[in-house]
Amino acid sequence: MITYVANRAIQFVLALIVASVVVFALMSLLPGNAAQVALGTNATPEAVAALEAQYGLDQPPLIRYFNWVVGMLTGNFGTSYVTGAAITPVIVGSVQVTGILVIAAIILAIIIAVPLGTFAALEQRNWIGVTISALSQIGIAVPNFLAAIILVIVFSLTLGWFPSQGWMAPVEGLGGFLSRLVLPVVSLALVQAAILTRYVRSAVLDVMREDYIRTARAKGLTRTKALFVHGLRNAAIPVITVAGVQLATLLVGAVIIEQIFVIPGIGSALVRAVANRDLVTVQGVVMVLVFLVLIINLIVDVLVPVVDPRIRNAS
Amino acid sequence: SAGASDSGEEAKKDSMTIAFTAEPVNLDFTSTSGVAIPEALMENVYESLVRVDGEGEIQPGLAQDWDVSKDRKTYTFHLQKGVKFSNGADLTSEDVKFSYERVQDEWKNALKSKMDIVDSIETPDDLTVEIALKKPSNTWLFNMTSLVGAVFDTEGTDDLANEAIGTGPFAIEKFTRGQSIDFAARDDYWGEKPAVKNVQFKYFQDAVSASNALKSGEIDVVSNLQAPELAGEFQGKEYQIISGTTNGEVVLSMNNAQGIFKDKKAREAVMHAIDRKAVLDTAWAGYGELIGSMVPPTDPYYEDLTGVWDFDPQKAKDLIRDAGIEGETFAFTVPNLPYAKAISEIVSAQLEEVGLKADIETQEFPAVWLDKTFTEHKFDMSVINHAEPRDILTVFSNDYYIGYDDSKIKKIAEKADTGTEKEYVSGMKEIAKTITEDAASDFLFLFPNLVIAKSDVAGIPANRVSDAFRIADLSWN
Amino acid sequence: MSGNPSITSAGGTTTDQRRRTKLRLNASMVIGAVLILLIVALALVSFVWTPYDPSAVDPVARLQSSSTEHLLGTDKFGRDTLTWIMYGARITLMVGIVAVGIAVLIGTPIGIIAAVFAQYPWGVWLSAVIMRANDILLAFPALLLAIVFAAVFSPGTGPAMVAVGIAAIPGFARVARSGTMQVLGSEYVRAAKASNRSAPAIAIVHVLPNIASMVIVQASVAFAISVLAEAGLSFLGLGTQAPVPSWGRMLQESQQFLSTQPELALWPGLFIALAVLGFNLFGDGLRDRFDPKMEARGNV
Amino acid sequence: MSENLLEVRDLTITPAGAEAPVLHDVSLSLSPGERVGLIGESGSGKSLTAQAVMGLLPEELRSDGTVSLQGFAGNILEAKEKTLARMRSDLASMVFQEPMSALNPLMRIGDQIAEVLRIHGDVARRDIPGRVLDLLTSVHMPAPESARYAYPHQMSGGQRQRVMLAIALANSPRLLICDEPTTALDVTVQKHMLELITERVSAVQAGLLFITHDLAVVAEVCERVIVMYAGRIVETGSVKQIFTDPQHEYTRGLLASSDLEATDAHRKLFSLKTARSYAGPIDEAEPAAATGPVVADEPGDVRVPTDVREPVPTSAGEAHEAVHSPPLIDVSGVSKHFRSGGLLLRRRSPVRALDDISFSVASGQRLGIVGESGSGKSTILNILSGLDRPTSGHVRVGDIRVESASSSALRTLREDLQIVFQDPFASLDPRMRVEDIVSEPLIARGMARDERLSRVQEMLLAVDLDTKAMRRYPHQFSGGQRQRISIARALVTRPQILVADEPVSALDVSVRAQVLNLLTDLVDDYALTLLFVSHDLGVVKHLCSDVIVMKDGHIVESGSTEDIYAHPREDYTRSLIAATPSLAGALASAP
Ligand SMILES: Nc1ncnc2c1ncn2[C@@H]1O[C@H](COP(=O)(O)OP(=O)(O)OP(=O)(O)O)[C@@H](O)[C@H]1O
Ligand SMILES: Nc1ncnc2c1ncn2[C@@H]1O[C@H](COP(=O)(O)OP(=O)(O)OP(=O)(O)O)[C@@H](O)[C@H]1O
Ligand SMILES: [Mg+2]
Ligand SMILES: [Mg+2]
Repeated sequence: MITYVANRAIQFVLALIVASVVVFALMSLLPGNAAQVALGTNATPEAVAALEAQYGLDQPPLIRYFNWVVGMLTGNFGTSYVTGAAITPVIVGSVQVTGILVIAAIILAIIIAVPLGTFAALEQRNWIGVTISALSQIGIAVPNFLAAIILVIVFSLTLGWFPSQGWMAPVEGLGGFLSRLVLPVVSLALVQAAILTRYVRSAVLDVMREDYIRTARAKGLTRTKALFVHGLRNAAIPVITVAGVQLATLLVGAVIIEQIFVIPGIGSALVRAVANRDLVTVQGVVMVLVFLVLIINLIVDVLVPVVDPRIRNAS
Repeated sequence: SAGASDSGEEAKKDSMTIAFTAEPVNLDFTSTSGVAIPEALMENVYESLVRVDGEGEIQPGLAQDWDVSKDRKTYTFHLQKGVKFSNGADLTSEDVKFSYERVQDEWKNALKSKMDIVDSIETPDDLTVEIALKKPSNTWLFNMTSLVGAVFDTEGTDDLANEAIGTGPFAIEKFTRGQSIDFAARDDYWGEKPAVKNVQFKYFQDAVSASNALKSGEIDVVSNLQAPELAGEFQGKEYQIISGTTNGEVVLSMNNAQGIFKDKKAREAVMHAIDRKAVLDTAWAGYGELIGSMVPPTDPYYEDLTGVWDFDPQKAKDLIRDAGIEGETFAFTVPNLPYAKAISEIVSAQLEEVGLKADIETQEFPAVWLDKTFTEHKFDMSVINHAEPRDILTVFSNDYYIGYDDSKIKKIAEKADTGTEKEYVSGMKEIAKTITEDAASDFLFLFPNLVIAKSDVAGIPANRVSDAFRIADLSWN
Repeated sequence: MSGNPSITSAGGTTTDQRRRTKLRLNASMVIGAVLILLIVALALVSFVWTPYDPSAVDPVARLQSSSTEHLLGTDKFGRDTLTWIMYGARITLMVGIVAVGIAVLIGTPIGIIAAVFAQYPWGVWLSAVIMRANDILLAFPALLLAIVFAAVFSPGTGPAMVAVGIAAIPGFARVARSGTMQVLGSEYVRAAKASNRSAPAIAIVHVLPNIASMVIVQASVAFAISVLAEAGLSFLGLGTQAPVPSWGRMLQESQQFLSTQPELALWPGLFIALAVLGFNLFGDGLRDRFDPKMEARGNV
Repeated sequence: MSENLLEVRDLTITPAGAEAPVLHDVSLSLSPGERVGLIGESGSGKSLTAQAVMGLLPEELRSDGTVSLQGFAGNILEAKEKTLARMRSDLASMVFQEPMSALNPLMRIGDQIAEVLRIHGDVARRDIPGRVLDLLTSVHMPAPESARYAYPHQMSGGQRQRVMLAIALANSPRLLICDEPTTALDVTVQKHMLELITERVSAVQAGLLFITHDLAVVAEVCERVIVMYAGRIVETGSVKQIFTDPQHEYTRGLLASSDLEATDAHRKLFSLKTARSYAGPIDEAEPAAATGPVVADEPGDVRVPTDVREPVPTSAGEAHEAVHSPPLIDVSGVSKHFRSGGLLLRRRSPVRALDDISFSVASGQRLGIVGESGSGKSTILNILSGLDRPTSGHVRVGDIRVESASSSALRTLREDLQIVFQDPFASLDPRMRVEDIVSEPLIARGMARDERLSRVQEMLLAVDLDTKAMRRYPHQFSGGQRQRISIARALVTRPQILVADEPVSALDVSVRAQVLNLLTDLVDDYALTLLFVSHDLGVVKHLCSDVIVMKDGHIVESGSTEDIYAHPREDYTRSLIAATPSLAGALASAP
């Protein structure tokens, strides 16, 4: 188990290095540069060149890459071309925001999906199960920006329950934080919950056909109880894997929601930095995303053996 | 604060939240171009010697008054007394000299060229500044109302990107990048104290989000709504819809220097083919004004040139046949901005009617558009709102992306600038007319200043004639 | 039973029954197929006939509700919504097919190769490298890819669907890898090896058909996700551009009219939902048909 | 309610969507303390009957009829899950057919046993750990104290089966149902399990319903037998009556084909079709050992009325001649150690699957390999066919050094040597047509399509499969037919050597007879050299000229089949032979 984790950790570091090269290379593909954007329509070529020199854009790519990586290793993502400020606090701040948003969304999705999916599996032949399945299908088909806008119209504009946009850090006021969190989290979670419901349902259906459920019933548990005691943990294994991937996609999929709800998360930071060709910031943000997604994968890979003794012993 | 709607009536009286679209990436307009920074800072945090009012007239700013020498080359400004910077320093003529020389030496913003004409700056005493120009200029003083005229403290330019120290009625309390700027009124402001003490500029990428926030009462004003169709939802007692003018001419620019539109006939065909009224009605819900030239009505040399090119598809077809470009395809580069994309849809449809096919390429704005269209001139047609004040000569000069042959107007322009005010106005009128008649580009409409506000907000200027969004005049009824 | 039992046919009944169950189309597949056919029909008909010219603007007839002239109303340029829905079906199908095509054609071989390599001592690391690369790809925001592509090639349907397709690769690689591992561990692959089949032949003859059902299901889900992703990218201005009709773009542009002219959002929204639903249901049905375990299971 | 413990009336079971029921009007009864065997062809409905009694039928099956149990009010088929749950394990318990999957893989053994005690609440909470230990001890679990903390995957099949039994017996039910509890086990373990079941059942005075396809086992364990065929009960009676005087043709066929000592006019084992000419097991009174190669202490033997030849086919003699020529296969000093884990991982002590094995096989010889489960039988075959490499030692097949063979040499080897895998179900690609499966080895040789097809057709005919079968998929065949498909695949290249790994262990006796007959034919027709792995000694005895006995990766004993069966030298071999259930022996000791 320890060597397994160590092995994965080495791979993890290598992956990060590769990712940094890819990010850097990708960025050099982008047409336009920060100096040009900063100077806008009034720019003269000389002014652009001067600004490029100031940003260090005239240095050879290899040196820029090297400086950047060395900086990151010391926790310093560099200085933004555009703002002249250190990038690290910006990234830390926006990661926190998106982190809260995404984790809340995945938790909500799980809270919705696990009971619904289980119920849909248990009652698969009833109208209830069929209804849940149908609803989850429809849920998947709704683009999240549409869901967001509709939620705002209903719960903010019509009912006035929640603010229509904005963000407040929990330390500034818990009430304000929560009330602003609800709508974005719900609009993010709905689609995810719908997808997850289907996975849970199919995992539970698979598990219910397992012989050990029959054994449990032969022991004197009812079907439902057997499912809860023996089935859910087994069903959790495929669901954890899916949820891990979903978390990764959520992390980067939050950008639309952040835009609609004016949330200063990592998605909007990314979009803004790209628009300004603030490439150091883009690189930093993407590296943090890659880091997080790899971590999530790592956690999932480690979590599955924890749940499943068969894999634990095999590795 | 953001929670304006949360707090009670009393608190509301001295705070206000205003929605904007373009966010400042930093606070330093000396090195960063774009409208967002001056919009937030000019006249609120930084002030110039002079300012321009809603009718386009120049008014005193930090300069109480000024004298112009006989040869119209030397301006003597008398500064206001008792003006303090927000860092506590007093305003002296040295600051002015420092600031304006700095424009020439250190600014990165290309607008600094507006200061090129300045020959020397003298400070006979603490409250007097003498600025000598190399030659007389009608535009210089007006240019001073823009951001190049901003006066900085000699000690206050260390970290312009994050800290703005100016003489204006407000100081920046908090700048949350990408989100909001909180302004707090200064107690030690030299002029009239603003009615609203705390003002927040809040930045919305998405116009619908902004309008929703207004509906739910989280903000008080939406400045320059980027989705004009939404304005319709605010008809009624609770809100006011203000649609004034700006300096932004929405130009359907054509590449005069090369390609299909090098031929004047082709450009004329476009002028006849496009129903500007329909464009305005569909693309921008009818808000805005048809102008027919590169001059907004607030400029002294405005003239209604909407009649020069009438909508006449048949004539357009004939011209196209004459030019031998029937059925040809041209490159239409469109910045990914709401108005530009909307316009491109209807313009391409109208051009197709007369036998020209647009190959639309949407370009990321600013980065890609600046690179490909603006710098490399890889385009036949584009559409952009040229928002700077009095920019006709900049846009229609030889080396600008449109590639207009300015040989005809260059002399007139020179004479106009150095001549008397009257000569200036008539000269500029002639230039505007020449450009329009040359079909250099199609001036689709004047971009509106579409502001939606709660009905009890007062003091919102109808017209935006300068870079600044002046918040000192705002108040609650 | 009294007389002679018919000994030879003893085992036959069950297999026959199973075959009969197999042939029975299930409801989700039928509904899914009908929905997909509807979309395909819309797209095909749009090549020969639409009520109006899609680029025909009519400022007078802008923002109309459903009427006999315009069955689904008109947009802010006075263009016929039904025409746009029909044209949009093409883009939607194209986006789905191209994106899924990219993801399947790249992701599946990657996953298979990773699994095959993992069998050999020298390939374990190579396989780990492939899978970590895959993780990196998973970590790369589809959005970032879309932004970069849009910036390099100018935004449009093409870059958007390619970006979405690339972003979907990791999913397929994972599915293909785990499926391949299962197949490779199976006795029939050993049998194939004993029959002197080469590794590539085994991959094609045994692995591919046996992971096909998993890949098909994944593809149907990916189709749905791609269609939504394109709509989302359109929302951010990175998807299909003017003047090409696309449901995603229609939906994005309808936002401003959500309170005043909700039909503008309703129609593209409805059709996106129908397309996504169609492919999801169809995929579910396919899975049930491919998986003998599911045969007896209920539908939906 | 009658005095019967269990009463099943007119039980009919129909799968959803199917018109024909899979179980027709089954009626049976069991009195308290009675031990009843349920036998019958695979797929005849034995398990379904048992599940119906427990109220555990799969949902997609519709059931009619009544099932009543002493102490349970009402019809089990119609009872609610809640009431059934209370009945299960208290009144009736069941050991399921597949021990591998019947335990929750994520839960420790001890907890799974404790659960059944907790559910029924008869045992005080703090006494539960003690009871669990008692139960594990009572089923003779080795190291019961540490076994409670093991997960199912850490236990062997036999151990899991014991856990299942412990769970089933935990609450001393009135009725115990065992569904083929020993199919996966080798004979020594099987014997142990059977003893255990009998012992426990009589200890708690419970009724027993025992399902199996091994007639000898039934005869050993049960008092009464019920025979099922195609979803119906065709016959029922006391053990003696059924096995000595079967009435129904199917039962007769079953008996005939289970008898590996008897052959028909064509020197074939009896199958259902030829069962008519089977004279039945011989009279008890007749003395044993008359016909020779039978274990000495076996009290009964088979009379071979229609054939005067030895039961072991003629080629045995040829094999003895062949010994003098250089051996075709030579295995010397082969060891195989399995390392667990991946490349960078900590090594644990390796599994020594084979430890210094040497033997040789002459051309035309038929070598049987027997031994306990996990003794390395399959591993030898894998090494021989080049699918695995030995850790050390040399393997020569013909003139190819297998352990160091290049891939082209391996290709040559595989043209001469073909393998039938242990698991017939798993070794056929479920998504390939039979023609493609069988022609795979030919494709690898680059044979033209037409020629390939005719070869396949020919081969399928040889294994007695219809050519219509070519277009079908494996799942459309029965187990025996699948076995024949994989034999066809192995033989289609006309190899010199056939390596077959337990090709009949999963089959019920009638199918088993068919397959063994086929192999005998083919050995004769193609002059094959045969390596045959099995844990069924009877089968090996029937088919092979020589035998190797294995245990824990070692060869315990080897020699000619007759020799070893008649005079086992090693204890292990002796215990193996002794543990082999024999119908005749069981009948002899039956009341
Ligand atoms: N869930 C099910 N759905 C449909 N048919 C089924 C189902 N379960 C069993 N059957 C069929 O019912 C018949 C009887 O099955 P059962 O499991 O009782 O056989 P069995 O006598 O136990 O055979 P074996 O000796 O192979 O275990 C078989 O033909 C089988 O295919
Ligand atoms: N790939 C493997 N990794 C680790 N151990 C293995 C592997 N294959 C086999 N073994 C172990 O090697 C030993 C011999 O296995 P083998 O399959 O040869 O047994 P067998 O005699 O064929 O048994 P059975 O009768 O159950 O088929 C067993 O203890 C088994 O657990
Ligand atoms: Mg069974
Ligand atoms: Mg084996």
